[in-house]
Amino acid sequence: MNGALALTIALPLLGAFLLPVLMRVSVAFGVWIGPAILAYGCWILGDLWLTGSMQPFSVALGGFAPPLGINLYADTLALLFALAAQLLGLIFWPFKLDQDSARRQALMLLLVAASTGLALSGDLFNLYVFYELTAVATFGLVAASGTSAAYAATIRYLILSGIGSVLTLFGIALIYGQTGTLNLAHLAQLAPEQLSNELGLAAFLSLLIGIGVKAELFPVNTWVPEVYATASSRLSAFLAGLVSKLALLIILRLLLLVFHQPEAAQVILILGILGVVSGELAAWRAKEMRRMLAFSSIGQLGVLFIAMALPDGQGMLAVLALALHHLVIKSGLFMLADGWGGALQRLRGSAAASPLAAGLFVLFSLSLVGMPPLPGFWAKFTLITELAGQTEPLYLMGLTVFLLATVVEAAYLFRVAAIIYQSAPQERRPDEIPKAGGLSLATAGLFGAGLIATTLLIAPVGDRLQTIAAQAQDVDLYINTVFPATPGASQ
Amino acid sequence: MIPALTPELILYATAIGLTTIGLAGVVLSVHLFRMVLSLVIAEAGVNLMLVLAGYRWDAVAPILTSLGEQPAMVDPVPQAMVLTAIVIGVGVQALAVSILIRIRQRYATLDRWEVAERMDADIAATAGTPRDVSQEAPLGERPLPPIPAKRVDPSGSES
Amino acid sequence: MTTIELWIALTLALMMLSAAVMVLLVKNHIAAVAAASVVSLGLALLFVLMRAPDVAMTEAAVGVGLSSLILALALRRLGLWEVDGKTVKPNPLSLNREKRDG
Amino acid sequence: MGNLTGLLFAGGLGFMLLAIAGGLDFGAPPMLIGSAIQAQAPAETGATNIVTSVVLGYRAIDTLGELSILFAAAASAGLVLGRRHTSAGTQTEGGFILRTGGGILFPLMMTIGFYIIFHGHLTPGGGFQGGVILAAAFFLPLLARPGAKLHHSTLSLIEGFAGASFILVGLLALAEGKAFLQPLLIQDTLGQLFSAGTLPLLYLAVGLKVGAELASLLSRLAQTEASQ
Amino acid sequence: MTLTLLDELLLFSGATLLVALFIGRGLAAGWMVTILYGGQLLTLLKMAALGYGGGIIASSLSFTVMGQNLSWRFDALSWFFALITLGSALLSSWFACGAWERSYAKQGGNIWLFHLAMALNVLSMLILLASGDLLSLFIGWELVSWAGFLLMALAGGVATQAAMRYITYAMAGGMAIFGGLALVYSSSGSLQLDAVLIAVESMSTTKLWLLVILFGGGFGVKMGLLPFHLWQAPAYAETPGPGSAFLGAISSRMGLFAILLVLVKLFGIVNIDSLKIPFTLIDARDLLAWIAVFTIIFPTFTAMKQNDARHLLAWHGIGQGGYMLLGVVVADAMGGAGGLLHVFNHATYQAALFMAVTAVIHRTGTADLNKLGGLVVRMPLSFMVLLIGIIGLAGLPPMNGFVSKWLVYRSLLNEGMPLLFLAAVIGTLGTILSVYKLIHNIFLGQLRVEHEQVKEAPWSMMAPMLILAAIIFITGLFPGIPLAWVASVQEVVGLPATDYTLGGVESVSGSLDMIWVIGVLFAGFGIGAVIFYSAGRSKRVHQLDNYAGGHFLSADVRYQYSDNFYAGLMHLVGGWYRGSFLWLEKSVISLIDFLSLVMQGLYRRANAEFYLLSTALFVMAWVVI
Repeated sequence: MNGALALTIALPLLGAFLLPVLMRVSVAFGVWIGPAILAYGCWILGDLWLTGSMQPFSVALGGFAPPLGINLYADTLALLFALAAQLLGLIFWPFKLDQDSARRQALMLLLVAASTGLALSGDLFNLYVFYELTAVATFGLVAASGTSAAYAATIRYLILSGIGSVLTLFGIALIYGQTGTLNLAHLAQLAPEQLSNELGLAAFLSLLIGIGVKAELFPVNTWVPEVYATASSRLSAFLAGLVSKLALLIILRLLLLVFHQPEAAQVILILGILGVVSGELAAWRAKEMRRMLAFSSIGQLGVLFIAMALPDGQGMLAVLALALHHLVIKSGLFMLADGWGGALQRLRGSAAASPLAAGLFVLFSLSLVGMPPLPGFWAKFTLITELAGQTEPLYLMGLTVFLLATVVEAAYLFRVAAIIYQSAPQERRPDEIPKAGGLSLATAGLFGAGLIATTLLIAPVGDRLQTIAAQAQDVDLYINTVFPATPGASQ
Repeated sequence: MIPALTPELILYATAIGLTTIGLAGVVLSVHLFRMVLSLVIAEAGVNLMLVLAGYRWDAVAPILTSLGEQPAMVDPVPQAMVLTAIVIGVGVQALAVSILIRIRQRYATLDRWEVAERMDADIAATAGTPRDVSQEAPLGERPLPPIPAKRVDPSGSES
Repeated sequence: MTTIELWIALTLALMMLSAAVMVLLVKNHIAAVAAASVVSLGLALLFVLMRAPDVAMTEAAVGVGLSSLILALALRRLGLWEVDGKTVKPNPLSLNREKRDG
Repeated sequence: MGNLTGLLFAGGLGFMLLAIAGGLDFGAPPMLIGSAIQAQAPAETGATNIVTSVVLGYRAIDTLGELSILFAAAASAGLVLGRRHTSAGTQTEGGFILRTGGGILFPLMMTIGFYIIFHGHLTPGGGFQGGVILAAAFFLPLLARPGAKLHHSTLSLIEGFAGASFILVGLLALAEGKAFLQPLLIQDTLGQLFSAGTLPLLYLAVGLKVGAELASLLSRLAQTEASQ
Repeated sequence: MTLTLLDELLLFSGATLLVALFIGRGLAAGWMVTILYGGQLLTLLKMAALGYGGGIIASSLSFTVMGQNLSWRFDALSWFFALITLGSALLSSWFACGAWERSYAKQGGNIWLFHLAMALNVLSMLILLASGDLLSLFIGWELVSWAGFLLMALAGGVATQAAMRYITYAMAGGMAIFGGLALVYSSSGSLQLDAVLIAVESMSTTKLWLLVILFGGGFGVKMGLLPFHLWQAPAYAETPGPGSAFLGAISSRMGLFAILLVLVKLFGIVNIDSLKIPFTLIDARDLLAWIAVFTIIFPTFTAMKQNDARHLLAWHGIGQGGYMLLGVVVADAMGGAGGLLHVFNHATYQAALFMAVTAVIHRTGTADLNKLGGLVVRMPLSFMVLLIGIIGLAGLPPMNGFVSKWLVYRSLLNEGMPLLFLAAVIGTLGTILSVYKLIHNIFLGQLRVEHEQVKEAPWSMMAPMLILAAIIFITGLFPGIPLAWVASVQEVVGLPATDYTLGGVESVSGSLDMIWVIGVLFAGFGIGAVIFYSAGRSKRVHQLDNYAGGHFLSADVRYQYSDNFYAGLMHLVGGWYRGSFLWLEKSVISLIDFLSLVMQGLYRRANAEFYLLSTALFVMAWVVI
């Protein structure tokens, strides 16, 4: 049963390889392959989630026991994000049919497979490979929109990401040179002796900056506004919603398992604070929906980094809650931006044209700024209580910045809401008013419904998140799962 | 003081030197093609670094020549990783140049600042926002370089 | 690693580093691509010294051959295939600012 | 920002990295998993080239990921560069030597490529190196006759099925109740072509995929140039 | 599970919201909602024992989220505020029904949204008032903020802008409270009131200071305390008529409720008194008192400048909040009673005044004080209500405002705070001047030509206004009725309770019996009337029977004193408030704007790779060194 986990990565890859061929044979058949594979992936993961004993397990790929071979590590956290990857892949599936749809769908499958791999893999270099696969698939998908600006944005992203991979590889080289292993569990065993020194710290920082490119870490996130402004909304939603969280998850795992230096947390904290400040402030002046969302996304990721910097994984629950919350909200908002992209001033009167979309926008905004009893409030609450409990002034500064940024965020989000609800200018014809509608509105509605459902079920959801966080925080559990006392029992 | 010319100094210096030169090139280059080239250099340096991480004194290549007693071998794992990394690198590079080709067709330039400016203008035009006036465009409109007719691929607009 | 190997390594290292610097500074794009493939070549040879024949072969095939081919093809398509570098750089540190024809 | 600042920063970074890397124990790596793999690899995978056993056995999923990256890059480049132009009729052909040479070289390179691929588990070389040579072999006619049509559909067929067979071999192991990508049919004898079970098969898939991928990439880069 | 009375109330309120939501578009929806408010009020009255020292009524609604217990309950404090909330909601909603609704809809307003927003406001306020721990307090707080935003933004245009300003302020306040909450949590490990009470005792002075600033500032934003008061007047004034009556009556008092709960009940006035400001003679409590006094003075004089009746009233609302805080901060039996009683009194006359002004707008279509006048002959009942209201507002006998202000003044004198007393009296002076402007410019002077045909306000509007006027007078005559509730509130929040009688207070430090005061007053009126009518030499003249400079004025020339009222006074004091708070607000906004520009530049025009490299260098250098 657990072996089926590998299928969630293998099948999308298989589908991607075969899709161009099959689409040539029969388009009508080909278009269903991708969604079918992803739906099956969802089913596998959902099945594991529901029937599993909630105990983490490890799958050795190729049948080679973990420190030698590569393993997939599936605790509830990893399963959750793997499931999110497949599910969001399904939701944001590029349905559009044209001459490029085979390639685009293949790339999307690759992106989903890579995201799933990022969530599950327990090997450092393997993570790097999936990370690169995510990057390359993203380049292709961004460039697929075919505008000149998209190409320019892609090349900027590509070059930044290239530097990121150079730094990541450098960090991996340092770690391997020092410890001689790449397995995260093995590293976790060795780290207290071998990596709690300058070299370990340097390796971590290289990895942090390298992987941070995707996680929208300040200041290596300058690609974000352009890419989100030029890519299709569905892709932006996937990138901002999921991929950034997965990169963050890797950094979190590294921090938790391998690198325990307080300096590492401090760097993350400082960069996180700068991210919040720069992102939220830049969004304040944004004149255009997607750029505003992109900047706001940078700010939110900064908040996540602040949460992550809490010592000894105390921020795990906050990170998890904030990440999931942001995933839902940003996906929904980008879906709305599908119809409402472009200048904010053009949106005057759109509420009358599409009231549901306007309502969803307000709902998402309210949750984003943390209005109780919406889930965003609880996520923020878990963060600030942890932050206030710290004695170091830097954490309190993080708290202050976070609170002030929320005010700024509320101001610019509701400025947009006010514009939407303004009556349309007289000189505009009704058909000039941007409408949010169709599939993207339905998708946004899906996220909105999820948000409301979570609001109603906040108590059980909160309990579940706490168990997930507790499990993810447990380093010994991780090591014992990957290296069980009786060999082979993990299978 | 001149440090002794030990092998590790030479090799590490080469690896890190290549990486650094590559990174510096990416930062300093104005031409996008050179940025891609610089990335190639940086990747080469990191690959060397990875191989160095598995190098062992007086060892042989990790290939069995005879059964029975084995001589010391260098670590095969980094080599496998470098194999992967090299191929990944070339894939990214190919993608990069194909995007460059398109940019050159559309913007008639590969100067990064000009490309960035054109991109900004493009995004603003698509979104319908007025462009922020920057220091780079102090008075009124600074004319962007026109796309010369001979460079335009007549079929370049097919996608 | 024997002394001879050490010297070879030193030579290769110097060659690679200077080629790498050339990649950035040389005016002509073709020369830059050539310099990049010199770096790859040196790397491949160095890998042989490092007892990594597989990697060396790959680097030789991919880095020296394929990558240079891709870059060269790209140069032709980019219209930067100018064998004699006629463009004059105003400032050596403004790295390869493209001459504008507009 | 001044270029000088950038230069200084880069130099500083290099110095810092060197200072950090100096902490590594050069020439005496810990080789925790390295030596374990050396000890077990011949028995577990049946390959004498231990790098191959790592690439296709212990870290096979990395290789799969790498193939996917190459595929993604090729597909993306295809997306970016769009459809091939077939306006090649006006192009002049390559010189006589190139054409004839191409004719002779093609089978030769194919042979070499496949040889390298199939002996990847025994000697240095393997799918990647062989694949590149295959790609070069495919690309040669294109150089010789710029207007020549590369069979893109064939290429993508090879590409798709090669990649798929890599995964299918892996899934076969899963279907047999083993782990995904576990090597099958390992023989006890070492040093022969079929001693490594499915590994040469995997390398064949890798080689074909890499070859097809790169060939289509190269042709795409070269072909549109022809139309300019 | 049996439903407690509080459950019933909350369910009732929720049902009202649902009715407004689903059948609010139908005919007579307003009446239905109004009746439901009446039902809520009745349910509340069933809990009347709370107002007379009864025990706490808990809600059976409580749950645990992420380790936090949330519970809701009512005590005397909640009950007192809920009474005012529901009373003003009932009367405002009643006022809205019928004629006003029709004309509002005719002008393009969405009456469904209006009732929905009102119901939402009431429900969220009840939830806030019922909060049983700090977390539920914050939840209720935010709900009230956003519900208020909805009501304020309804009218669109200027109103939306005012609402935006409000929500920005409110978010800032909310975040200050949120931060305070986190700090409290870090030292008590729980947000239950009991745990916090214990934790406060062992808190360091610095932390307590920080908390007082955070909570005081956060709650003060809603109260409109200086310097966070700028949002309030425009936001309340631009709300649709009955909405502004409701908001003006109770909304900003939620801030006072929270201050009473957190600063007074949990932290304790004694603890706050012990927070000395270094190098000065004053402490945190004095600081609060002075803030309260300045909140009385500045907005009151700003009110005088207003030319829009609604804005004038809204500015007064800010100023009157100062009296309440001042009374509470003085914290003796009389001051506390005065402050709390003023909440009740203010709600009554503020609602009456806003309604009267809305009635005038309904009939004339304008609230511009320069374009009205002489309406007393056309709308005599509205004039009566407005007159009663401004007497209450100015704090003159025989109306209820006099009682509460008298209590506050008396306590200031008793406690030996003459400077504060003086300042408060200056504030009252401004109040009297500006309410005179209000009544004069609307109702006195000559009737304008365009208002010749104006009729008295319709009865649907008149009835709630008259009820309010009656309450203002009755509670002025028998202040003992609300004082009974106030006394139990004082007990609950830990202030000394006042000794009240039906006619006022009776204690060693001072006594007041309104029955006597009013008796004497009316006796005086009676004597005057007897003299006036027994003389019998009066003559009725027409309003236009005037001379100017020795000439007769023809009937088409009207003589208006109302334009640019108090010009001379404004000239004298104008220099004192050149809008320094406005300047402060603008400078904060432009600072943010500037920083935002810098950050955008950082992202859009910069060399990303350079950032990457420099970051890498810095972190590496940090590692090595």
